[in-house]
Amino acid sequence: MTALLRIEGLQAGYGASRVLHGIDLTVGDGRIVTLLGKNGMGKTTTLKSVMGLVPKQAGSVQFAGRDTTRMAAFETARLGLGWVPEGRQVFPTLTVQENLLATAANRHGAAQPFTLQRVYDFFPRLAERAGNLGNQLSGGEQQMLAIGRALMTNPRLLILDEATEGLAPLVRAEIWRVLGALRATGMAMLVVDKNLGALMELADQHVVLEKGRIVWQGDSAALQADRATVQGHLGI
Amino acid sequence: MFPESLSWRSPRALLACTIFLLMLLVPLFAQWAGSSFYLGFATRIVVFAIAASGLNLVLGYGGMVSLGHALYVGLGAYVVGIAAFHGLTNGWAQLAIALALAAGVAAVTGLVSLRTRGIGFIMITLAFGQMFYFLAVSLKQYGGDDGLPLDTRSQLAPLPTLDGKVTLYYLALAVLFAVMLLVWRAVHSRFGMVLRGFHANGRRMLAAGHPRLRYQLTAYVLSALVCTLAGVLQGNLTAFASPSYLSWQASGELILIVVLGGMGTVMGPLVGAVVLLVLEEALSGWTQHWMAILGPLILLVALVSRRGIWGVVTQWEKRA
Amino acid sequence: MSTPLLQVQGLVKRFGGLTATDRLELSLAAGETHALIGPNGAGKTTVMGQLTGELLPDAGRVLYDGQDITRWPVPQRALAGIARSYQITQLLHGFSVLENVMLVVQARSGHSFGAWTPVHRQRALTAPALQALAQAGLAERAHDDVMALAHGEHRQLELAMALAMQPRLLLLDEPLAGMSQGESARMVDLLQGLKGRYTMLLVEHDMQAVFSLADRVSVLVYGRAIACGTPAEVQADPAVRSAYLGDDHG
Amino acid sequence: QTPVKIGFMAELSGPQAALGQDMLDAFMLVVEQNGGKLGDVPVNVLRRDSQLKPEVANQIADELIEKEKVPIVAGITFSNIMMAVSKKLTSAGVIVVGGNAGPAPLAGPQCAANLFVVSKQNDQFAEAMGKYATDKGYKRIIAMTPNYQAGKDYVAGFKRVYKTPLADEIYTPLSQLDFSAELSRIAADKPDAVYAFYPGGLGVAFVRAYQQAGLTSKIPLLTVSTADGTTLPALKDSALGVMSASAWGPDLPNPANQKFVADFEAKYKRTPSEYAAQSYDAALLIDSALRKTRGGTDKAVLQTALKAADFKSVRGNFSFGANNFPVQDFYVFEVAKDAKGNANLKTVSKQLTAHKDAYVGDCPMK
Amino acid sequence: MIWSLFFSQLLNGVQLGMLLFLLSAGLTLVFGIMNFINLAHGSFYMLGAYFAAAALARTDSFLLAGLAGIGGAMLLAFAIERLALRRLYTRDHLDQVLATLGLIMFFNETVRMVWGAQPVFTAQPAWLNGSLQLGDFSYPAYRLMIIVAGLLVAAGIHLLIHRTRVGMLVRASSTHPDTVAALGVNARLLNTLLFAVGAGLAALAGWLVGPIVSVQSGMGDNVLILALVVIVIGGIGSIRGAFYAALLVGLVDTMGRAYMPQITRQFFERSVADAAGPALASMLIYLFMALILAVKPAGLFPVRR
Ligand SMILES: Nc1ncnc2c1ncn2[C@@H]1O[C@H](COP(=O)(O)OP(=O)(O)OP(=O)(O)O)[C@@H](O)[C@H]1O
Ligand SMILES: Nc1ncnc2c1ncn2[C@@H]1O[C@H](COP(=O)(O)OP(=O)(O)OP(=O)(O)O)[C@@H](O)[C@H]1O
Ligand SMILES: [Mg+2]
Ligand SMILES: [Mg+2]
Repeated sequence: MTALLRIEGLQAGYGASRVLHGIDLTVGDGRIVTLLGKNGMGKTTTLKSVMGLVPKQAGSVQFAGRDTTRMAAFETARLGLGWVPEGRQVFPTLTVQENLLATAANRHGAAQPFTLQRVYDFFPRLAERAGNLGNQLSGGEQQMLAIGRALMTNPRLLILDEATEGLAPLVRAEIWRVLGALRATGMAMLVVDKNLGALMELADQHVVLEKGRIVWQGDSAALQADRATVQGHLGI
Repeated sequence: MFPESLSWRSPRALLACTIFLLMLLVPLFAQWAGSSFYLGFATRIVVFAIAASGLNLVLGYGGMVSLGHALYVGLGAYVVGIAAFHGLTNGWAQLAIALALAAGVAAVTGLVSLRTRGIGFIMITLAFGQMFYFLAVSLKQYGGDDGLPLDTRSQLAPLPTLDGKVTLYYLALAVLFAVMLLVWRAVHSRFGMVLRGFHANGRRMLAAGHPRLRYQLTAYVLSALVCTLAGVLQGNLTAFASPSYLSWQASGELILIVVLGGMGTVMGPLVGAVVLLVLEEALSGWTQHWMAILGPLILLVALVSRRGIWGVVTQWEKRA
Repeated sequence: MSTPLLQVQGLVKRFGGLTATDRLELSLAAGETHALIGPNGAGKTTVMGQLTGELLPDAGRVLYDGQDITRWPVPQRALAGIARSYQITQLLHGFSVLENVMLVVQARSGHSFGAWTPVHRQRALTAPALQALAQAGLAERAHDDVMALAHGEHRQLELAMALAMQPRLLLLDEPLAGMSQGESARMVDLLQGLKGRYTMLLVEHDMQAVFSLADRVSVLVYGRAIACGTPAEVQADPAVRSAYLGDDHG
Repeated sequence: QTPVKIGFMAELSGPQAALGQDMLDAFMLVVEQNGGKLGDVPVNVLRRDSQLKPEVANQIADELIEKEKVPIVAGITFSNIMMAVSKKLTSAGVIVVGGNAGPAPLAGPQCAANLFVVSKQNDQFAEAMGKYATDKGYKRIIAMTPNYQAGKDYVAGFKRVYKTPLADEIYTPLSQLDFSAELSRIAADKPDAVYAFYPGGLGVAFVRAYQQAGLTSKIPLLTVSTADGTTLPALKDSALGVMSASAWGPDLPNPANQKFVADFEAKYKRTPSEYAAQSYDAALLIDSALRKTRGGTDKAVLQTALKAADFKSVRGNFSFGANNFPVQDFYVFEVAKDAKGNANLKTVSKQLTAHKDAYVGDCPMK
Repeated sequence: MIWSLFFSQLLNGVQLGMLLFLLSAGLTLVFGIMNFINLAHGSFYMLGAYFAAAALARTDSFLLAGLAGIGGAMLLAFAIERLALRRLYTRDHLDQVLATLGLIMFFNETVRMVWGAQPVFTAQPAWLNGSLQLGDFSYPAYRLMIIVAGLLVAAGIHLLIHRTRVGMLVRASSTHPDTVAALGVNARLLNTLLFAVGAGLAALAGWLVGPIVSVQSGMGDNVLILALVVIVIGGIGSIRGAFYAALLVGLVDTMGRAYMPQITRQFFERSVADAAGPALASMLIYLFMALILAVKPAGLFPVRR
């Protein structure tokens, strides 16, 4: 199994304040890794600096064998990272359909690429709302749209930051079902979420952050066994 | 937006004092150079510095970018001109009329303008400025586009006549120092703190229970009055009142001076006025195409420094 | 029991498509500590906004101390004793920690256009400000610039500024968000100390803190209160477990 | 011998630059032909651009008076600039030799012994055109000028001679370069003729708009200082048929003029304008005076020397009235193809002879 | 008769409106999407006019002149954005104002150095000389062409913004630039291109007015203010807003100049009216803007954020 994404000694932060103090982690091809931790521990910052949205102060990031440490966000993304940002960030002044089409691409000649139709099959609700503006959607629909938008770039690694935050249980279940289906297609994922239960079913590997450092990692079995400590870290 | 610290021994304070001293000595220099032209020029700088200090109050500290403040400069000049035209040459009376008028105009226009924020505010202040510009143009009996020559300068008994260039200069300088002192004290006072607070984070200030309009309007009127003072001096300096004093370019020049010198600093407007006008004079004396040099210089300042020239001094001092 | 200090009746707030607050009913007795929990985007902050007046509701009423304050402007409510700490910290950058608090004190001490005496020489402002800072455990940072503070300290300052208003109703929006365990532990103790002295509406994702601090808990989902009761009741409520706490929560 | 300093203030930038440039060029033509001398004394001409801004002009005046200490200031294209600086200069004892602007107040009550205007009093071209309009028997005339003092003077002057009340008076902002709205009004109004004054760049925009609106053929366009040497090169044939009143035209048959036009065209490769002619005369006047005083710049002496107006004007008969404004003849020209096939001014008729301005009476000097 | 006059005034207003739209479109795009106040926008208008004039003098081809004017301005804009201005996107608006004021000075003076102080004149193409007979009044063909051009550009921009990928991205990055980048789009390049296009539109306007007004240094300054008025009235960042606002301003200004004098004469005696009329006419659009901002501080078509 080759490493798709390799992060080594990553340090990053905002201006003077440093948030990440040396993160090492690897995502194998077709594997699913989770980032866990309380609010403000640096999960989003990790993802953002991988994307190149937050400047890296030290360390290196490789994706698909390419060194992306110094790359601009759009260059990194073009290598095949699919970005589902925290807080949805759908484009409010574009319709659902435009949201999906605006950044669509198939840069790596995926065998059966995601098309509007396929995304609508995954999220029938979006098909119904195709003509609505982004900011007219409910929170849940916005979240689906954000995922669909990322899929339309036909990524090799899907990055989901709090993809199920603030969603009604049913919608949440829907999303987990979709992610399961994607996994079956061999899509690799780096997932940030608070919903341990679902993550343990979905993911192969778990990483717990605290104040910008990795304080625990292991597979779902290990997590099951070591649950108490982890929950301590997560402040539950 | 940091106001200068109150410490006296800081390099900045010393630099400021040197500048003041030099300004006090200008008449001597003019004497020595044997040409009162430099005196008139220095007076012009001081007048601009006064107006800019007024603008700085709202722009630098209050964060309200007004592109219409030349209106008050022009208003001051025209009151002097028109009053003299009708034989009223008592400077104190002219001053009273000018300030009262300016206060009225500022109160009304401010009330409307402060409904908007950001670029909206810039443009609506511009709009009012332009309205008064065209008003001045249409004052046929007062010269219209040709402007209004002033044949007797304001008589500010017991002060000696303003026809004496030295008198006019020192009067302007006194006003400038007074204004700068006021600004310096004001920005550290309760009033100034609130004003700057709304600049920093209006949402928090409201949540803390500060009414926005009351303070911002007061600041706006205050700055208008300062600019009117400058206008009265301007009228006496050029012995002329012209619509072009109210043009938007004039307002733009004021902003240019403030930002160039360093907005939200007491010294900024003075430094800006000195640098800009001296550069203009020097370059234009050297080549007819001086603007082609001044322009890039200004662009450069904008690129390298965030707080204008005085800001650079501050940064440098912080590092030192 | 006396008339509640705060009453929210049929409050509705829409943003374009979505209903952020949906016919919300809420009531706080004087001295009560009431927690408002719910998934992100449930509308908690929006509720806060409508209580402070930063957002105007599309329908419904807000009663404070018996008066209908639904249409009051923000400053008026603040002066009436409604103080708020922000989820996304709202501090005055470019000012020192002390100045931040002093500006709050100043608002309370009546408007003044005093444009001459420097505020730093006015004990009427500095004394209460320092006191509030001490209360929030920031006394020693008083003269630093706010930018220099750590994230947790920002939150402490938020609280200090709220306290400096000497409010009757204290609205705390995720005071623990992004705090390390140590910091949040300290903050929890601090809030424990305030408990009873102020009427508090607490929004927080940290369940430990919520259940240890709150007298009563309301659960918000899609802007609607799906449950309200003692921590124990709410924790037991299956709807809440499925909607927010999650079934795996224990 | 130390050169005599002469301040030359003109509008050398912006829409009106053409006028100032012509004045400067013509003035320098004389100076250079005399090998950098006027009246056999070397002169140092300090050229200054007033940018058509009173306060800038004001500062230039200060500089010329106090820093350069010049005895003579020449040039000054526009009336509003003249009004802004004349008092300052004259009361400082500087002799002003105006090359174009001749506002009414300076011809009347505010006239000064050391203020000479070589060109004309603003109203006079207008009076000439008023006479022409009267002779033609036009009944309904619309006047149209920029909204500034000179514009108003030109209308006043026209009305002084043309007694029939004007059908309408249109004043446009000085900065306005698009006249569609006004011309539509005129097209709809269908007057017998339109009387207009739009100097320099404005003139080009105006005449061209007038022609584009298809009015030139329908409604005669009577102009002053609009279709002239500064604008015809740009207007070309679009100005054919436009009438223009002035004291000077390139085809005036006096030898001084023929030399002037030939030299000017030779040196600058363009036909001179009336501004050039007036400024050329100003230079000749100063030349004559300095020759009399042998380069002496004593105010009183120089004044009398200037007042004598002892030079061959390109405008033929020339003398100063009591108010130091010229007494001269005025003509009406039509824009027509000249020998070389270029659109140029062609004399139609002499309207006024040895004409004094209307304000000389109000001038205390006798 | 009254009506035909009114009608042609209407056309005049529309024509002025179209010019204003061409100018404001670029300004509002750059401002709304990159949050950048480009006071030098008026300079590109001026440069477009000058380049076109120069090209016309060489080639005698109106269209080639337009090509030169627009192309030249766009290239220049591209370079300047790359070299300097992009560094200012994240900065205080006043820094941007300062910088672009500097640019204005520079360009005004440079053209003065290159082409001289005298206005440069450009002729309109022969095939657009003369005027069309519309009912009982005639209207210059060239001005009709300007109106048509304006409408075409408006339609073009509308299609570009609302029908194409680029348009979607432009709108998207106006609210969420980071997200757009994180989805694999070079938002920076997008900005540079957008800036250049804005300049190109200004240059287009400059090329078209060349034959009507005289091309001269500083011709962009007053026009810039009008353009700012338009985008503020229309709602910053809204092309639609800019279009309607431009039409409104054009009509208000023209109608004011056309009828204000007569109107004032109804109320004042002739001499006063002749002074007040033109002044009021010039004041009108500013009154108009002040009114609109006082009622709708965000403009007529505020962009949803
Ligand atoms: N734009 C910013 N500027 C300064 N500090 C920031 C910024 N964004 C986040 N931080 C700080 O960086 C730290 C980590 O933030 P981050 O968003 O990575 O946390 P997180 O683990 O994603 O938390 P959450 O679960 O709430 O998303 C926090 O202390 C936060 O306050
Ligand atoms: N100004 C606004 N315009 C449009 N939608 C908004 C606005 N403010 C909030 N919303 C939406 O209203 C909903 C409620 O927002 P709110 O901030 O109250 O949620 P919350 O419960 O505070 O979430 P969190 O736990 O993350 O703080 C969210 O879906 C948010 O996107
Ligand atoms: Mg996060
Ligand atoms: Mg919230």
